[in-house]
Amino acid sequence: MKTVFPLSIAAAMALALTPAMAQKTASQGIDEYRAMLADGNPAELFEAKGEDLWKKARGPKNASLEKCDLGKGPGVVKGVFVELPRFFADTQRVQDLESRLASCMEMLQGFNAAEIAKTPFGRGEMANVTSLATWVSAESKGLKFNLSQSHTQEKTFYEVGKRLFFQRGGTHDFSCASCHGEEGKRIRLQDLPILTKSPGDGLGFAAWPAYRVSNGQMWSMQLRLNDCYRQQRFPYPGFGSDATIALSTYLGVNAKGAASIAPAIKR
Amino acid sequence: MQTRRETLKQSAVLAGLLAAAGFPGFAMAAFNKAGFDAKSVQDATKAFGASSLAESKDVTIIAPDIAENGAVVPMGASTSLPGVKQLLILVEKNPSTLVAAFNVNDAVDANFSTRAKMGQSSDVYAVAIMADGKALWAKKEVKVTLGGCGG
Amino acid sequence: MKKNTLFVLTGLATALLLAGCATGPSVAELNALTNQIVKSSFRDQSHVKLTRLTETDETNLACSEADVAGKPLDDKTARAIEAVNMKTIKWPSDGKFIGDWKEGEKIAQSGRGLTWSDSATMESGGNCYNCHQIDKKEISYGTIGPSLYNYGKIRGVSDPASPASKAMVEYTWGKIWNAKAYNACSNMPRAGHMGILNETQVRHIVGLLLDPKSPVNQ
Amino acid sequence: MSDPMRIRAQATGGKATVRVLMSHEMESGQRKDAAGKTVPAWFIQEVTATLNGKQVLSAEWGPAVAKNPFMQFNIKSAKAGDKVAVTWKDNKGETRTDEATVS
Repeated sequence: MKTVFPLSIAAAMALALTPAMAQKTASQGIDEYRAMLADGNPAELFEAKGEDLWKKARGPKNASLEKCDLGKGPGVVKGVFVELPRFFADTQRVQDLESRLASCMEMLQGFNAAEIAKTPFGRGEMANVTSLATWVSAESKGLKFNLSQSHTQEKTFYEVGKRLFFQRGGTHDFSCASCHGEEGKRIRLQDLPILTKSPGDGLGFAAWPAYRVSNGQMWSMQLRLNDCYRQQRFPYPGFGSDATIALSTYLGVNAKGAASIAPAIKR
Repeated sequence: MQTRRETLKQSAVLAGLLAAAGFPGFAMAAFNKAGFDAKSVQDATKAFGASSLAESKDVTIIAPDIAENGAVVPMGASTSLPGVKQLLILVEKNPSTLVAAFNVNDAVDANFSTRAKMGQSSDVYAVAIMADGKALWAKKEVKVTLGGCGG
Repeated sequence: MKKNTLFVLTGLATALLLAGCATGPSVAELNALTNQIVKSSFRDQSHVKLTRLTETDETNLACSEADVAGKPLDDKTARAIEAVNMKTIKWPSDGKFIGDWKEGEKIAQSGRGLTWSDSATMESGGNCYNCHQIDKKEISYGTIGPSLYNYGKIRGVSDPASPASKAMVEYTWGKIWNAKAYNACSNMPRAGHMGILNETQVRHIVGLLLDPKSPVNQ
Repeated sequence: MSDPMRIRAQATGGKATVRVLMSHEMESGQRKDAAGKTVPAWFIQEVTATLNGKQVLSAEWGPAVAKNPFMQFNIKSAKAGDKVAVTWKDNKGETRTDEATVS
C-alpha cells in the first residue's frame, strides 16, 4: 500500500499528549495538519481557471490576454511574479500583478479597470483577476524574488511603503509592524512572518496568492492586504490603490532572494 | 447510466439486508439518506446494515491531532481485512455524524482519504462495514482550535 | 484606470524629482507623499472612517516616525508621551477594580469588534489571547506580548483588596486602560482610552488577571 | 456551469494513486446568511470513478465533506496511459465528469 502522507506525520502522531508537552505537541500537531493539506491544494482549481482565462478571447474586444505585458515583454508569464510590483512605462505607474492584469484587461479586452477595482473580491471580473493572478504566480513557483529598484518611482514607492508599514493608527494603534516587526512571534497559533526583511522561502510575500481553508476562498495579495487592514481596524484600502502597491513594493523588495511557493495553502 | 444502475442494484441488496436485520420500511434510494441523517455513529452504521459494532486494530483512521480550522480537516479510512463492503468516515459531534461512505470492491484498495468539516473538537471514526454484518471501528480525537485572530 | 490617483501621483512624483535632484526626495517630502497617498487610497467603509488614519494622535505619530527611523524615542519624548497618556486613565467610578474572571475570560477570548465588517453597536472583545498566554487551558495563544499565566500569583497578589496589593491592582487597571501610559510605544492597544473596552469589561479583565480564584492564578 | 476537476493519477508498482480536487460549494445546510436565513444544503452526493470505462469506485458523500473537495484512492491494477474518469453528482442533480491519463 502506498504511503499517503509523509512519514513525519506518523512520527508526530506517535507522540504522547502529556500536559507538560502540550504546547510542543500543539505546534507539532499544527505542522502535521498543514502537511496533510499541502498535497491537494484547491488553489490548483483556480490556477486552471486562470490559465483558461488568459488564453480565452473575452471582453468587448473579444481578445485574449496573450499579448499582456506583465513586465518581461508581451505574453511572457514565467518569472514575472517575482519581479512585481514594478514601473510600467505605458501607464506611467508602479503596478502590482493584480492592478497590471486589470490594465491589460482594459487595454487588450476592453474591460473597464476602474469598474473591476470597485467589484468586491470573489465576484465577477474581480474573481477572474484573482484566478489569473493565481496562475501567473504558479508560473514562477520556486523562483526567487528580485524586484527592480532602478526607476525613481520604484524607489519612492519603497520609501512610502516603509512608512505605511510602520504607520500606527485606528482604534487599536496597530501598524503592520505590530505583528510583523519581530521574528518568531505568533497570533494565537498562527506564526507571523517578519516582513522588515526576507522571512525566508515561501513565507510572507512569497506565499500569496493562497487558498484559505477557513473560508474556502482563493486570496490574492490585494485581498491579503485588505484583510490585514480590516483587522488592524483601519479604513478600507482601495483595490490597486497607491498605498497597497507601495506597501507591496516594500514587502517585495524586502523578500529579495526568497523562493516563491505561490499559490500556497493557508489556514 | 451504468453508474446509476449499479448504485440502484447495491441499494436493493442493502435494503434486503436491512429488512433481514429488522429494519422494515427502509426507503429504497440511491442515496443512503438514513445514514447521512443519523445523529450517532451507531445509527449511521445501522443504516448501512451493520448489526454489531466493535473496535478493531485492523481498521485505521488517519486524521491530525489538531485542526487549525474546522472547515477543512483531512481524514482517511483504511483496512487490510478481507470481506469489507464499505468504509465510512464519521465525526461524532457533527450535527449529522456521517461524512462519507466509500464502497469497496476488487478494483480499489480499502483506503480512502477526503477532507471533512468539523463544528467542534470531536472523536472521528473509520468504520468498516463487513460482509457478515459486523461494523469494525477505529477512532481518534481531533482538537479543533482557533488559529487566527478570531476576528 | 484610477485616473485621479494616477494624476496626483505623477504630479507629485514629478515635483519631487525636480525638487529632490539626484539624491531623490527628502524625508519630509516622502512623509508628505505618504500622507497624500493615504488620503487617496483609503476610504470610509461602514462605520470605519478615514479619520481613523488622518486624525491619529501625537503618540502614534511619534512612535511611527521612530519605527521608520529604526531607533527608539529619546527618553524625554517617551516620558512626555507617557505622562499625556497617564492623564487619560479613568479609574473605576465605584472604586471596584476586580470583576468576574469568568466574564473576563470571555472578553479575553474575543477578537471581534470595530472592524468594518463588525456591527457598529456590538461590544468589542479584548483580543487578549491573540498576543498573550493567559489561562493555561487555552493552547491557542499568541506570543507578541508576555505570558500572563500566574500574573497575580507571581506578583504576590493573594488578596487584591489588601493595601499591599493596591499598587499592583492600580497598575493592572491602568495598563489595560492605556498601555502607553507605562510604555510610550507599546504594541498594546489602549483598550479603555480608545473605547475598545468599557469600564465593566476592564474590571472583568483585571479580575481574570488578579483574582486568586481565577484559573490564571492556579 | 461548474468548473473542471483536477485529477492526478500516478502509477507505481502496478497501482495508481488518484488524487482529485473538485470545485463545489458543499453548502452544509447549517449555515445562516447575513439576513439570518438558513442557506439550503448543496453538496456532492455521489462520486464514481472509472478506469478505461470500467467502474472502479463509488462513494456517497454528505454535506460535511469540505468545500472544494479532495479525494484520494488507489486503483489496484493500472498502468501509465490508462484513462481515469471521475464523475460527481450533487443533490440538485447537477453532474460533471472529467478525465485524466495515468502518468
